[in-house]
Amino acid sequence: MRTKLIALTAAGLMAGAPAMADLVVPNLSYRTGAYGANGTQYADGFNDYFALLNERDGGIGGEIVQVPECETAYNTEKGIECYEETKDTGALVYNPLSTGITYQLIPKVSVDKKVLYTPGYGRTSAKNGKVFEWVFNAPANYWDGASVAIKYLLDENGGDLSGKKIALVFHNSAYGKEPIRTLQGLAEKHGFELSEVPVDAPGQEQKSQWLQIRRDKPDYVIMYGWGVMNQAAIQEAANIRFPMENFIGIWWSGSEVDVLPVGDKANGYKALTFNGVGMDYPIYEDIKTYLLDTDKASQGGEHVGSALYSRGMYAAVVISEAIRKAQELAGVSDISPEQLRDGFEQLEITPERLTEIGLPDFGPEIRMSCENHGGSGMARLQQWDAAAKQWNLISEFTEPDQEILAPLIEEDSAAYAKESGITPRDC
Amino acid sequence: MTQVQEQDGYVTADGRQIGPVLMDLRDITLRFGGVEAIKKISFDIREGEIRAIIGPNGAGKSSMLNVISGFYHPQEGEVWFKGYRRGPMKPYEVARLGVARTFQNIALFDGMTVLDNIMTGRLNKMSSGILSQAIWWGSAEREENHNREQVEKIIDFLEIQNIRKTPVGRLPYGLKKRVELARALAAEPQLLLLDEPMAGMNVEEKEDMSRFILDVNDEFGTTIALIEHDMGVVMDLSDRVVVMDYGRKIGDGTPDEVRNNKEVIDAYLGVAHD
Amino acid sequence: MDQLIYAAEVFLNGLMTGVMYALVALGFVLIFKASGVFNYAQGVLALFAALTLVGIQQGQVPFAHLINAVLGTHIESFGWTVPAFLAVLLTALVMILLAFLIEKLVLQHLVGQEPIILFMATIGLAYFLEGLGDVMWGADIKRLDVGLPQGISDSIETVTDQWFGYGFFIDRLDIWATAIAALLVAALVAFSQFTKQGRAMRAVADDHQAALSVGISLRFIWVMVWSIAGFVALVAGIMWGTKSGVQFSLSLIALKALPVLMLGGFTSIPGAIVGGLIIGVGEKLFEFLIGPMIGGATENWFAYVLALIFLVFRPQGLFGERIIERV
Amino acid sequence: MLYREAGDFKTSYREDGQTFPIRLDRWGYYAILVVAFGIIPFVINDYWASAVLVPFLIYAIAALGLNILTGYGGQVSLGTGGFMAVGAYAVYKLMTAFPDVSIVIHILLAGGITAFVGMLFGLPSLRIKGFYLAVATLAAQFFLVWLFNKVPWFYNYSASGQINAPERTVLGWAVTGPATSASAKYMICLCFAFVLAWVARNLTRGTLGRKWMAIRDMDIAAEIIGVNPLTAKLSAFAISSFFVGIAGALLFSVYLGAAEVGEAFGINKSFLVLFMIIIGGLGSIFGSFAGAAFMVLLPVMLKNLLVGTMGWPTDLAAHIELMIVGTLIVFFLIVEPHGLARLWALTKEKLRLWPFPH
Repeated sequence: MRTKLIALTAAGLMAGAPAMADLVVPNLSYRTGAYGANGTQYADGFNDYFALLNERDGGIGGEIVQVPECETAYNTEKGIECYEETKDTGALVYNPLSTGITYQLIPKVSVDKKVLYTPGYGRTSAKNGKVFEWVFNAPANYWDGASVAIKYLLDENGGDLSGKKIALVFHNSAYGKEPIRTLQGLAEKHGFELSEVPVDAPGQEQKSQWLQIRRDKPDYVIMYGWGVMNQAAIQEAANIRFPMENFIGIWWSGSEVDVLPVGDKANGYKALTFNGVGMDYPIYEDIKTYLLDTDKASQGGEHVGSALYSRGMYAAVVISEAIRKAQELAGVSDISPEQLRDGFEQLEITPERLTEIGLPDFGPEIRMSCENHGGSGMARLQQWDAAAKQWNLISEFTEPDQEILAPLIEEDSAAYAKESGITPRDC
Repeated sequence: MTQVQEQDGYVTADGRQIGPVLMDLRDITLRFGGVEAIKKISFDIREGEIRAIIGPNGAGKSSMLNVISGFYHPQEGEVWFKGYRRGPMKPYEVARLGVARTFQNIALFDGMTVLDNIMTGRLNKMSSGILSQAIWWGSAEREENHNREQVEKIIDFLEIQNIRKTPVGRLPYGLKKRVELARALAAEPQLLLLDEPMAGMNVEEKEDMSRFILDVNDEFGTTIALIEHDMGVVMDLSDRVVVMDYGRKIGDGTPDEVRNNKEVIDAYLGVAHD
Repeated sequence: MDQLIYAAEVFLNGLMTGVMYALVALGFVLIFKASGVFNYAQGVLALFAALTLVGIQQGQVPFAHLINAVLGTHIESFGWTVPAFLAVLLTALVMILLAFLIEKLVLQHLVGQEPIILFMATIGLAYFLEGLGDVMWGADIKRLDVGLPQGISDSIETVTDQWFGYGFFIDRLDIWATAIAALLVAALVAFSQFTKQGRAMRAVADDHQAALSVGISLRFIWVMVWSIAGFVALVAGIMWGTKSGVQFSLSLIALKALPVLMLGGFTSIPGAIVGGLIIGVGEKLFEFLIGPMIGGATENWFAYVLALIFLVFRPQGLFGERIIERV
Repeated sequence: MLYREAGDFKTSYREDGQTFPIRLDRWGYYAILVVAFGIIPFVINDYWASAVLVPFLIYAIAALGLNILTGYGGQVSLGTGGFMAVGAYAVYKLMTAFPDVSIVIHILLAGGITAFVGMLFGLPSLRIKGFYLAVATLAAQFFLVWLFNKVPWFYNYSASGQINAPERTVLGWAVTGPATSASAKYMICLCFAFVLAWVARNLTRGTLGRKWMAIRDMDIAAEIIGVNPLTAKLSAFAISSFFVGIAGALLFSVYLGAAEVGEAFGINKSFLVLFMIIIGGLGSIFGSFAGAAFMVLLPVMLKNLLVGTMGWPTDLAAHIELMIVGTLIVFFLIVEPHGLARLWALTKEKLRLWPFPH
């Protein structure tokens, strides 16, 4: 009797979410665990933009967008559970904000026919749409970031980096190791000397690494970090008086939570970004009217305008634009994942369109195609103003060095195609 | 002490034939740091006899037993077993030569049932490999059942049938002592070492235990060396007695001889606490 | 020659890092010594203490998120800030309350259980506290500032520069941490030597049964020890929180303390200190000398391997007595 | 009086030694097997496979392995995650190096390789005991993770260090790779779990199991009655690691499909499996399954309850979930420190007497 009761209760508890009729864009977020502080802000931005579309415009093309949220805690197994839980509810596209989960999902989405959109993270070579039919990573990827950072340094040094020393401080994981090959290629091309400084997760103790940097005196430090590693690194850099303006983080090392714990000494720290930051965009008037004032903002709207909030919102913008494109192409408003993929492949986001949305100059121009799933790869730099506690954009969108990147992407995607038995399609 | 080389034996008062020397300890000295627990002690144990080691607390009796079972390695002296000199062996190697023992503070495996505990006594009789054990059907199961039969004989012998499947941790003290004896017997040892087999028992339990010890000696022909405080029991049970005090041997002989030994009376019986 | 000077710098910094490890290990030792509990929750205690400290300091409303979610309100903060010193005191009170609750709700019901069961219970406690900390104070990364200085010490840099032609880097926070740790240990020793409660604590550590029989209340001792461990966790939380912000990862510093415990022994306070120093210096020097040859990032495992090798040759640990096995 | 053993007589030692001496238990066991092999494969969907059953079975294998070492052998290990990584990387290297050989053989070989590595890291157990050993096994955990992250040969020099499981089939059914059906995933894990549970049962009821338990309960006495501690401890490490390695291989190849060592096989995994065996019951085959079920199911159920049914914000739900899991762990330990297996046994004992308690 008791076991039966338990079994019944269990059955009730185990039931997945019911199928939904609207456009479903699950938000595989993480608000707990080691990276929860970062994940929270991103998820809020992602939720809020769709909420705004629903409140203001009645959804996209008349269809309400459902954003069921599922907590992954940055854990690959929970990520899979979330994916399986939501995939039969009519989900169109996934954005898990985790390179690890992305790697799990890449093979799955090609079978389940779901779109995987991984802006600025995930598998870099997914840019090659011939091999990765269902994965998109516009506007920029890890390798683009490395290249743009070097380009910026080239500009600062009058186009010549020869003889300079650049140290790469990286999260000793799949994610952190991504830029190494790119930077090695660029080092060869531009004649700078690259040193690699790994930091094991979680990375709250980095004394050895920064003592080494202090001894070696590199001219610049580039960082690929996430979570507590960012704060610890910026703190240690400040401790050894490394000039902050020569310290550049990837976009995942460039949010408020990374610099705020360090206080004033973080002033001048730079980070890449592919989206705008701050509240100086017309869209925030709408967000205030429709979400903040009516108490509909995700988690009370605590993080509106932050770097990661903006990035989450930007991901939502790109997805919603792809949905619009797909609706336009298919002629129906209730699109399928296949149609969304076509929408992504023909997606164009022009500066004019961004202005229309209320986000002028918020992101680079995106033009995707069947073979190019990664857009232009353009990114820009932002700098931290500790007194005003805000990021300021300090450069224009810059193109990465495709001469170095294109062969690397070709090579890596070919390796994946061979390993997984995929025949690259014709485009 | 040269008679240890003799291959003959003797006949006990109750008419049992005692065989040649089974274990011979020669000039054993054992130290812990600076403390000498055993000082140049020699004695022998003959096949089929019941040999007792007595002495006041701290005399070094348990240490002596630990030397015999290979748990302590004496710094000086020689241990001869079955006519061969024993090198510095590990305790489990000594066990394989046919030495089994019980412990002063019961050392049963509390997490296992009585049956399993006794079965551990037969570990050295079982030889099936990991693979055949993993598959179980066939040789491993046959071996298990064969050994189970042997163990059941011991269980019958010691009259503990009804607690077979009981976890040892739940048993009362007296039964635990009996199970420990069963485990030692399961190994079919040539030499059985009993460390205070009757400590803490009441009179009936002591009588039972004495009966079992005599029966073991009688039925299986097992040589027994035991430590015991209860002088009455020792004198009744044993054929020959070694008396120790402060790590030295102060007496060796039949119970009667020992009883009349002046040094023993002074050192031990004079301060008897039982 | 340069290598030697660098190595000296690494050595000094290793010592300082070792102090930080020892601070965490100290909490483990206190609890293990007095109650035989291997307290897995020690790291989470440090996180919880730091979260509470920041929360009190900034006048956060506890459980604001929960209240807002349930009642639909918008409370965030009381709108005041509490001076650092007072906040530390209040946090210490919270830790004492927590110790009381832990004893009352968990330990009391597990008296006499096997060590692994008690260990497991502290894991449950760790889960609970991690969730509670987040629900109470929010999961954001918070800045902890109680006025401790941070950054390179100029005087040491200047002096060493004059001596060796290379200015050493010593973090001022580390110097403070060392001083505070020394003070803490001195206070602990004084407490256990010169107060009645301290003597009772040592008696319990020596022999539970005997202590009970002379009329020492085990429950009181446990509450006291957990309170002290909570306070040590608070100090560790302040140090580590100042270093890299208060956030979930703070609880992972417990992993850095475990090799220290292996080396120094679970029951020895001097062991925790010396073990911490050895581990700190060992892992930093290894990373400096050998790390570059094998790709770096060795610190996570090297501390454990060092402790492991040490234990294989000396199973009783640094300050343990030689083990004589008996049957 | 539905559940009873009266009248259930045994006439041979063979019968007495069987796994389920009570008839009703035996029937229950067969019923579970029929459902597991005969019904579930036909009704399972992706969600149930990926969120519940496949992880449950894989963790049950890992828990069986750790239970052999910790529950039977008495050696506490926190290196499970590292040993699972050995299994995962071994199967990955084998799969990619010998694509024509059956995956089943690869998985078994991966187990064998892990057994060897486990034995190597088990050597210190001869000198170090208790919690010291537990902490020492963390050295294995951290070192192995570092090694697989650092040496590119292990991940076939891929750019990011991730490993991906290519498609492999068993009897024509894909069991790894993206095209694997839910029932194929479930079935291969079930087969491994079933066979390994049976092997674990056989090993623990025979000579080897008694040696392990003897060492666990009193190592000195065990040595004196003739157990060689070296072979007993090392065999426990080897066989435990064999199980754990297979679990790691399955976790990577069948369940995750792609893995990165630091994340998939980190220290959390070691703790998770340890929780499972303590919650389930040390030294119990059933306990390994019960503990795995508890730790896999509870979070999923709580999440579905709090987020799905009650509509709480996900972060609040996740935090409360942590608190509930923590509370339940403490609660269970207070109610029954010897785990779910003991709780189950006690329930049965009560049932046996029901409705006459005396």
